[in-house]
Amino acid sequence: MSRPKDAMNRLRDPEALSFWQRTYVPEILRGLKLTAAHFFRNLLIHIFHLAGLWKDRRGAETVQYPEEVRGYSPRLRSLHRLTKRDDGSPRCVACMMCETICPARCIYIVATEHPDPNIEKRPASFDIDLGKCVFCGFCVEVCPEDAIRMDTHILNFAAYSRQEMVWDINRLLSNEPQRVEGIGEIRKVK
Amino acid sequence: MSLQSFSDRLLSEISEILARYPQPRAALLPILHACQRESGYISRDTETAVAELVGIPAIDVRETVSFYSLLLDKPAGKYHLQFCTNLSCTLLGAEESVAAACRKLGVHPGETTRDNRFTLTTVECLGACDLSPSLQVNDDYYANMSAEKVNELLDKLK
Amino acid sequence: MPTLTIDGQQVTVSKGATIMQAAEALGIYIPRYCYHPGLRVAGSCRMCLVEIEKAPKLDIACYRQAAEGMVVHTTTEPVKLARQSILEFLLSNHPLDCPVCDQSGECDLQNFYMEFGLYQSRFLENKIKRRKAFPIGRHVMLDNERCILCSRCVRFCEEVSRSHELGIVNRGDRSEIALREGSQLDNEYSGNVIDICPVGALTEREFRFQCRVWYLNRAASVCPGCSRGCNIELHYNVNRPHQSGGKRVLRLKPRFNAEVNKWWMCDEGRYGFEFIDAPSRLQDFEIRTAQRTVVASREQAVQTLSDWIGDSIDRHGSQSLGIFLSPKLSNEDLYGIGKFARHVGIDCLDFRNPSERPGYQDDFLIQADKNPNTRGCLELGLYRRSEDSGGWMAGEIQRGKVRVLIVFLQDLALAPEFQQVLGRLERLVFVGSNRNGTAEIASLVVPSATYAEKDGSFTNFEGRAQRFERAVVPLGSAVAEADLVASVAVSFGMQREEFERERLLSDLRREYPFFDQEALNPPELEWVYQTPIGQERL
Amino acid sequence: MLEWAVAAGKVAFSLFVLLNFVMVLTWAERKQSALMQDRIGANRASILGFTLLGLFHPIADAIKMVTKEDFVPQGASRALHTLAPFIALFFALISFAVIPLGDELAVGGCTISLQVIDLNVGILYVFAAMSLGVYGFVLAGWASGNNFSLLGALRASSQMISYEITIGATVVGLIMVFGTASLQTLVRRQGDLLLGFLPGWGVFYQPLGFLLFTTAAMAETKRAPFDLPEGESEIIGYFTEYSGIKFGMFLMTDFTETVVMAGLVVTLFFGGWQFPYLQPDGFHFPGAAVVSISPLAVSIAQVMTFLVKLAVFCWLFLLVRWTFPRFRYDQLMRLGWQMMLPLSILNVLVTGALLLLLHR
Repeated sequence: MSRPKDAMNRLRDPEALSFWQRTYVPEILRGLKLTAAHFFRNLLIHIFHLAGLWKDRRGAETVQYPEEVRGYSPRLRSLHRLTKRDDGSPRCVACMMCETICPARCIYIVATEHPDPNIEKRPASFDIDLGKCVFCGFCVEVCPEDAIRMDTHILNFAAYSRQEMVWDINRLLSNEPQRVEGIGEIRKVK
Repeated sequence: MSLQSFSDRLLSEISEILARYPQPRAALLPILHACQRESGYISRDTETAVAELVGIPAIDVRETVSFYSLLLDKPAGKYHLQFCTNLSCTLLGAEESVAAACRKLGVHPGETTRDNRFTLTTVECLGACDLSPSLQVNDDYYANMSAEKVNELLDKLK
Repeated sequence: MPTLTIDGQQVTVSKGATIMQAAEALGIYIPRYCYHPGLRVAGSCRMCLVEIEKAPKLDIACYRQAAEGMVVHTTTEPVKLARQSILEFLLSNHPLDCPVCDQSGECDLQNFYMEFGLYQSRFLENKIKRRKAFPIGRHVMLDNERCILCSRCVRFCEEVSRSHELGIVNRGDRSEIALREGSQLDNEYSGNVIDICPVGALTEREFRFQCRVWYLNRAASVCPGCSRGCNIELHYNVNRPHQSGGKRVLRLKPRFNAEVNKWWMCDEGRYGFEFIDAPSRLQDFEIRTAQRTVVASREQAVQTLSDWIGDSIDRHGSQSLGIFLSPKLSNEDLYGIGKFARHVGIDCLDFRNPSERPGYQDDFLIQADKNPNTRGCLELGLYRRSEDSGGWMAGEIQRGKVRVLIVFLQDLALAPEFQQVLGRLERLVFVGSNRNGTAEIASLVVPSATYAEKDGSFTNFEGRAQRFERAVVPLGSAVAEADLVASVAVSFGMQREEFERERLLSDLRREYPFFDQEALNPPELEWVYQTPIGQERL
Repeated sequence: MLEWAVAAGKVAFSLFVLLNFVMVLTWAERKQSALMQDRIGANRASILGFTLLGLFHPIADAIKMVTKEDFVPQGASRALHTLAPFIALFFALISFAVIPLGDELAVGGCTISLQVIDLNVGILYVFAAMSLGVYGFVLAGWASGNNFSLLGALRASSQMISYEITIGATVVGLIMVFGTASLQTLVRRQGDLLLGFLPGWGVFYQPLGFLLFTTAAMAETKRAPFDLPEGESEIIGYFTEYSGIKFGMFLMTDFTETVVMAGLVVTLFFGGWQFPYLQPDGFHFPGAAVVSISPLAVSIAQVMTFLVKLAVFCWLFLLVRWTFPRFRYDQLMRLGWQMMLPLSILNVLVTGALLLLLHR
């Protein structure tokens, strides 16, 4: 507990710096030593990798997306999907809760009559403009019917036009949930 | 049974009843009883005709008829079994008696047997909690009903 | 005149007043379902139970009369517990389909439950299923599962519309709202049962799924459907246009006015707003020649109109101009037009369309005169007193005296007198909100704003001037009539300021006593049926 | 005629070396920073599926920059806005002309100096070119029509002028030691041994001068930790309003200056093309061991030596750039004026005193 406090005091009080620290030179050399050590270590590992050796040591900590992906957490908020009833129709009853809560105003629902008076209401159209979505997940939390979820783990839905970024009800219904396995594990993708 | 088809006897009885009350509306229940005595139940047409005679909206007569279980809005069999399913009776097992009667007669509550002998209904309180579980068959009360007693009773009535 | 204390505040009320009325006088709101100030007291919902000192148990505020020295508490623990229990009871068979219910957002069951409810439900039994969502009339949809049997609608049909369509049949938990045998709820005032229904049992067929109520904005207005001038609220949706297919004004609700319409309005007026967003709305200035029709800018159109008026005055004098007004115009518009007419010397003015026939009327609200401002036109004197109807102007055109005619809103092409002679005019100018036969043949068409798109006032048949406020912006290039006249009048040496709203109002007040200050105070919105909905914050 | 051809060849060779260094440096910067930060770095650009460790990225960058929109902001001076990057890049490029890549090369009876031009005031030429380069940056900031860019340009000019003084003062000590301002002569004189075994490189005569010069040289290149003039996203620099290839030219200027500065450090303090103990006729190790080598091989070895030294210093500059955070402006000025300038003057005085003592 005491060390960070000392460090803070040293930073605040220039008197606490020693002469060599004040010249900066040894400190600069120490900094260079640290980065240079990383440089040479990683260089060496990469060279070994090229030769097919030391494959279990990583020369770079970064995940090489999209060749490598990490197992996503179940809490991850990814592309939306609309859940279905047993007969395949959307569970959504067009109550507009998600549209109301949405801080980005990216959900557009038009309601219409459902033939079954016990369901009564269904969405005639349900559009999410992913170009506006901020992935806050409020729509999922607010849904009284569990009709919308963000568990597809689909993250690459970029498109070449704004219109293509708008996902309509059919596209949203066609999304499937992703099984969660190996959270944080790095996997090679073929 | 519309107004035209009311018998003269019924009409005269109705006018007699109407004369008894300063407020015509007050005559509604006696008149409905008279109509039910005449034909065994009160049809929708009768309701409309009575409303006309008493001078009140037809929906008021409908409300009245549907409210009282003593007033029937469709024909009943020879024996009208009315099981009380209100609190005291249910606590003492009225539901088993109803189930037994349904099994024996092969009907659901609210239905009439095919031979038109029995009509089975469940009703709210019969005002006979001291006799619960209670059963009313036409104008007679039967006390402390159980599945066996219902079976016995039904055998007797057959 | 008993004096009583409610929640520590003293109030004196007239004899016979109930605790509910006394509390309302103090601004204390007591929750209620069956009580409605416009209907007989039923006392059936028990929601308004209050604690009265020295009384053995809680009593209902809507029925218990105020007495001298009474001490009433509306927020004590027993009262809260009672409300909680009543709500629990009412919800025992109420379906939790708020997500699909059109009432949610303005539902008293929701609102009071949020305030007083028992949040941990103890109800384990199966709810009773009933018939859901079926039409019981031209405008009304019934959902028996949602009904809490407050009987407001039944009493409305008994006491206000006196049509007796509705009743409560059966007993106990089997009770439900039913229609009279072989009838439909289709009286002239059926829409009011939707307003007074505290829950979502009675909903509007026209409004069904058009928009969630929390997206609606409200504006105080006056119904233009007849000369009664019922006070109304315009409910419009501009925040989520996609939900209602681009329609902006979605429903009208009556606004309480003790002297005009109380809490009610007729169906004819309630559903008479379609023209505001109808496809027939005029949105562009059009200049039509024999060959073709061109869309013009506002400046071009105003210039053209000014040129035509100036030209006609130069060549034939101001007698060659005629103006056919409409009793659907507001007082301010009429006055502005009149001011301009006086300035340039036009006296060929009238507003009485000879083809118009009196419509249906009854002894409650509906008036035979289907124009909101006939009385205003009369008071302002914008007609020829020596004639019985506006038909005289056809004669003037026939004789070649009137060469340029400016028609506001009216469809003169429907009147046989005019049909023959409109072709003789040099110029026919039509100013109106919706396309009609006259607009089809006019050489200049000016789109004008409807009552929902401008501020103004109508004078009802009793001579009561009532103000309405703007809800939405004019569609397309539409302009208020007074603005149009102001733009034209500038070319004739008048000041634009003379047509500004405040100036028109003060002039009207000075010149016409009927236009009194009191009635024209800014109208206030008051939610008389339900507890107030949250204002749109999004 | 032949002279002209030789001169053109020398210019071409020199530019070839310089520009290739610049290009590879853009790649090296990414790869080196990646390795230092446990990343992989540029590795996407591919030709026919070959990525070649990301070596195609400079080409991809060039294509991208050339094809991007060349935007001139409203209110900017269009002509000067276009001229500025050319001035900056031009002066950065020409300062390389006096840096010797090797000693003389004798081919077919003809002696060719492996240097574009051997000026007897070579070092001053470099300073002159660099000082003129400042105009490019100031013009860029001013012509952008953006006040923030102008402020960036002012920061750039004051920083560069401040540190040029240190550079100049440091080099004075070196000139005193070697007695020449010609860079080729300077390098030749560094071929003498010090104390009989140590290569006579400037760094051994002027260790403090080396430290000061390197630091100031880094400041001259305007790269981290001295990148205050640029700092595009945070403090807004002089080329904020530039895009496309004109922006690319400023980047190139930076890298060119890095190479030039690295070349200067090598030339002044690390013996330039001198390989330890390598004389024009072969190796002369201490203790009189001699290994003869053909003159052509010696020339090639000299050029390679210079290039390797140059690469090492470029690497060092990148290492520094990716290790230290940026100075605050007051720190920068204090460092320049209150620490480095006095130290460099002290260096001159001490050098002068020592020389006086030794020569007496």
